[in-house]
Amino acid sequence: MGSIDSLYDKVKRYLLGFNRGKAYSSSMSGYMSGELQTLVFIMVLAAFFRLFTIPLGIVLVIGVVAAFLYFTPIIVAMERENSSDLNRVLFWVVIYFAVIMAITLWGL
Amino acid sequence: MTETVTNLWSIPLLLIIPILTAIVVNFLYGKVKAIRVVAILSSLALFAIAVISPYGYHWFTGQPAVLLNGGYTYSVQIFAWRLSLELYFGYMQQIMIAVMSLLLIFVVAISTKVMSKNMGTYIGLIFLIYMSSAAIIMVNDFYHLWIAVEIGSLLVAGLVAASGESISQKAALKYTFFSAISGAGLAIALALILGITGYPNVSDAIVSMHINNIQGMQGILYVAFGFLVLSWIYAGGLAPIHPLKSDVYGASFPHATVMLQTQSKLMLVAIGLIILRVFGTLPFAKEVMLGISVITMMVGVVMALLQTDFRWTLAYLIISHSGLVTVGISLGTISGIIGGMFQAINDVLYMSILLLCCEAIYYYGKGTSIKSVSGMAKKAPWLAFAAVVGAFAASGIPPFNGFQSEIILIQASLASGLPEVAVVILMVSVTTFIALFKSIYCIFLKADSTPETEQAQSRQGSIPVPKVLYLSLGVLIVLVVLIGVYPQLATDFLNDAAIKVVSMPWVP
Amino acid sequence: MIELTLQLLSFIAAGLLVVIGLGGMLFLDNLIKKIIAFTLLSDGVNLALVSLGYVEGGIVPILEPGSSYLNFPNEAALIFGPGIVLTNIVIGVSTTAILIALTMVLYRRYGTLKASKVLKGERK
Amino acid sequence: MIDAFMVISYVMVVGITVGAVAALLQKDLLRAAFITGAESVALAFLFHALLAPDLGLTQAIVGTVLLPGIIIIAIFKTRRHEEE
Repeated sequence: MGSIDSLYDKVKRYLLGFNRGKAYSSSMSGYMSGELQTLVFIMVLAAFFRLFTIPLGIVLVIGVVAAFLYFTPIIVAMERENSSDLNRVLFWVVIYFAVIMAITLWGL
Repeated sequence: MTETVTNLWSIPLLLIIPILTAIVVNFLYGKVKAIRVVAILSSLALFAIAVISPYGYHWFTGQPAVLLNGGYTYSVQIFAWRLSLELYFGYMQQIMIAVMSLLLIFVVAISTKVMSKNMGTYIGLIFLIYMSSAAIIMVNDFYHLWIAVEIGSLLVAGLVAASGESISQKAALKYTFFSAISGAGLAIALALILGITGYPNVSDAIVSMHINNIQGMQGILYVAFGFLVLSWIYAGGLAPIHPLKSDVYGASFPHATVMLQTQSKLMLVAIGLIILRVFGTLPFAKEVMLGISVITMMVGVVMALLQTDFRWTLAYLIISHSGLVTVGISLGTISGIIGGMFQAINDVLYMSILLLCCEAIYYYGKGTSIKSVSGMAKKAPWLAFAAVVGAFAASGIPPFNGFQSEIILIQASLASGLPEVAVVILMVSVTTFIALFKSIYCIFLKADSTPETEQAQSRQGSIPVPKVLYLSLGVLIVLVVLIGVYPQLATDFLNDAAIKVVSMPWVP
Repeated sequence: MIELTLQLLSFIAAGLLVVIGLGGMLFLDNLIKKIIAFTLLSDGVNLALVSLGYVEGGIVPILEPGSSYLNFPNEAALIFGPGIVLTNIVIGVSTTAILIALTMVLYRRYGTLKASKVLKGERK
Repeated sequence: MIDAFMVISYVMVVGITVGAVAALLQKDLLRAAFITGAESVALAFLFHALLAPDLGLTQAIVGTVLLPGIIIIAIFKTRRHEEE
């Protein structure tokens, strides 16, 4: 039935499949660990919603795991999202302002 | 020392001496020796002032406070409307400015040794950045808060642009573009707070918000809170705006990044405490700040994993650890605020160790990318030791100071019923360890395989790292271990500031 | 219909200026156009701050020696807005000077003023 | 009774908004700099109308002369017409 670490090999092969086929270099290890790290961070963020209602937290965590399997190389999107292109940063700030206006007009 | 001194002499000195030094150093443009002497002397003087100064206020408008029965008083014990623009120098301000002055001495000593061109303006900019962060940590009125943030962002752009490569000019341009939006936002927040409370002084504004009924003003308070948090994010480099700040850290000289990160940590603490004092009671205010700092921690540390250049790894780690600072402050509890401020001090210290090691590698001339530089442990063993100590302190390993502040933060977040925040803090410190040791392994521990480093290695045994860099690394390591073993050395200074913010927000 | 006083009029103008400035900064591709949009944005904010303290039919907030200061607080316009704007104009000029200097340096390096080429995201 | 003062204020406010939009849409950057100068003259008048005369003077000097001057230096050093 294969050795204990066959699950690790499966995950590694699965993730390695998405990279541009470069040899296993130090930057590759960064991308892989970054990928798993982002997944766990997003799961913790989803778990935050248990403050409102417990089932909402559970549903969101499971949803995040399912979404991860669907668009797996999220690290590429993460890196593109963090690029310091001025318009991308301004876009996120406009979203920040929209949230403020929504809270204000909602009259919390 | 009990604090009854009004119009304290040390506060204006802490601001004027850096400005005077910047002017004098600019005049001595050519003469390197003279610049070095003037700069080191004035930074020693600043350190001495920060340590020996008594505690107290400095009222800019100079007129006494107005009592409720219409009389005037200079004493600060009894309650009175201050109606003045004031700066306050207390326990927390003392340790923050003392740590920053210590770093200023090291940065000035190293940069005068390392820098070759346009020395005068460069040192002047470093002193002005010191002045802007000293001003912001002592501020107790909105007007000076706004001026310090504006000047701070212009000086950051100047210092980054002074480091020469085109990537740093691009980073400076993007950062300055954004100062328009955050400066304009802060001006509008200032106007709204003034409109609601009628007082520019923070203490008076808080008192008038407690006394008068501001039920109808909830929406306006949120807009003012939003703009204030926007300038908090901009000055400190938090979640949505962190790419601009990480470019600034990555593109400037490592020894300049020591001052840049000190300035942004102090701005985070100062503006964070003012937001907590003024808007702490607003529903959802603390949750917004908590969300921003948790996202900053995550994004910063994940991006640090991806970098292949030691300088950029450190840049993203600084962003992630400033998220650690703000998560402590936005918890709002006394131990949370103490943990946040203590984390700011520790973070500044151990990041300076790592940045000075990065400076030595950069000074050695091969750049800091982990692909090109290797085998440094054989050439500079003490540098490898300092980098390992810095990495251990950054990832919170017991004998060093990172552990002490992270343990306070974890206990504070568990006490306020948020185990997820504790989980994120633990994961951030583990990932910091991974990211740092990836670079340290490639730069220091890996054998020297590439051929072109063969001739470089044969040229001389150990690399010509300036003595003064080893001296400052030694002092920093001693400080890191000292605070790691006796945390109360630093937390004694922070306790009363945290208690005042939570229980008596109208006292600065 | 709301009676269009001078204060409301200048608030509307300030809002329009801020929107035009922010929009110009976001969508225009030329660096110098972005800088002009930046000056418009800070002008808009200045106008908003000044019109905050306007008093209909009031007096300029200067206390001449002869005049009585009893009724002064009700007549005079609030001085704090213009106080901030004086500093804001000065800071706006110095920020524009830094932006222009950096644009000139980057133009010499990239040969173009198109922000999409000059300010691309970093590929570390 | 039409109040002459309000009429001038209307004209100035319309001038500011139209000037702002026109400055951003110009192909020739030099003309954009001059329009910015004109727009800040109208702003200086509005500051006078809003009981802040010291601001009016500062804005008149800075907005009309200094800022367009800096922008024109930039245009002189880089490129006059906006590339397509």
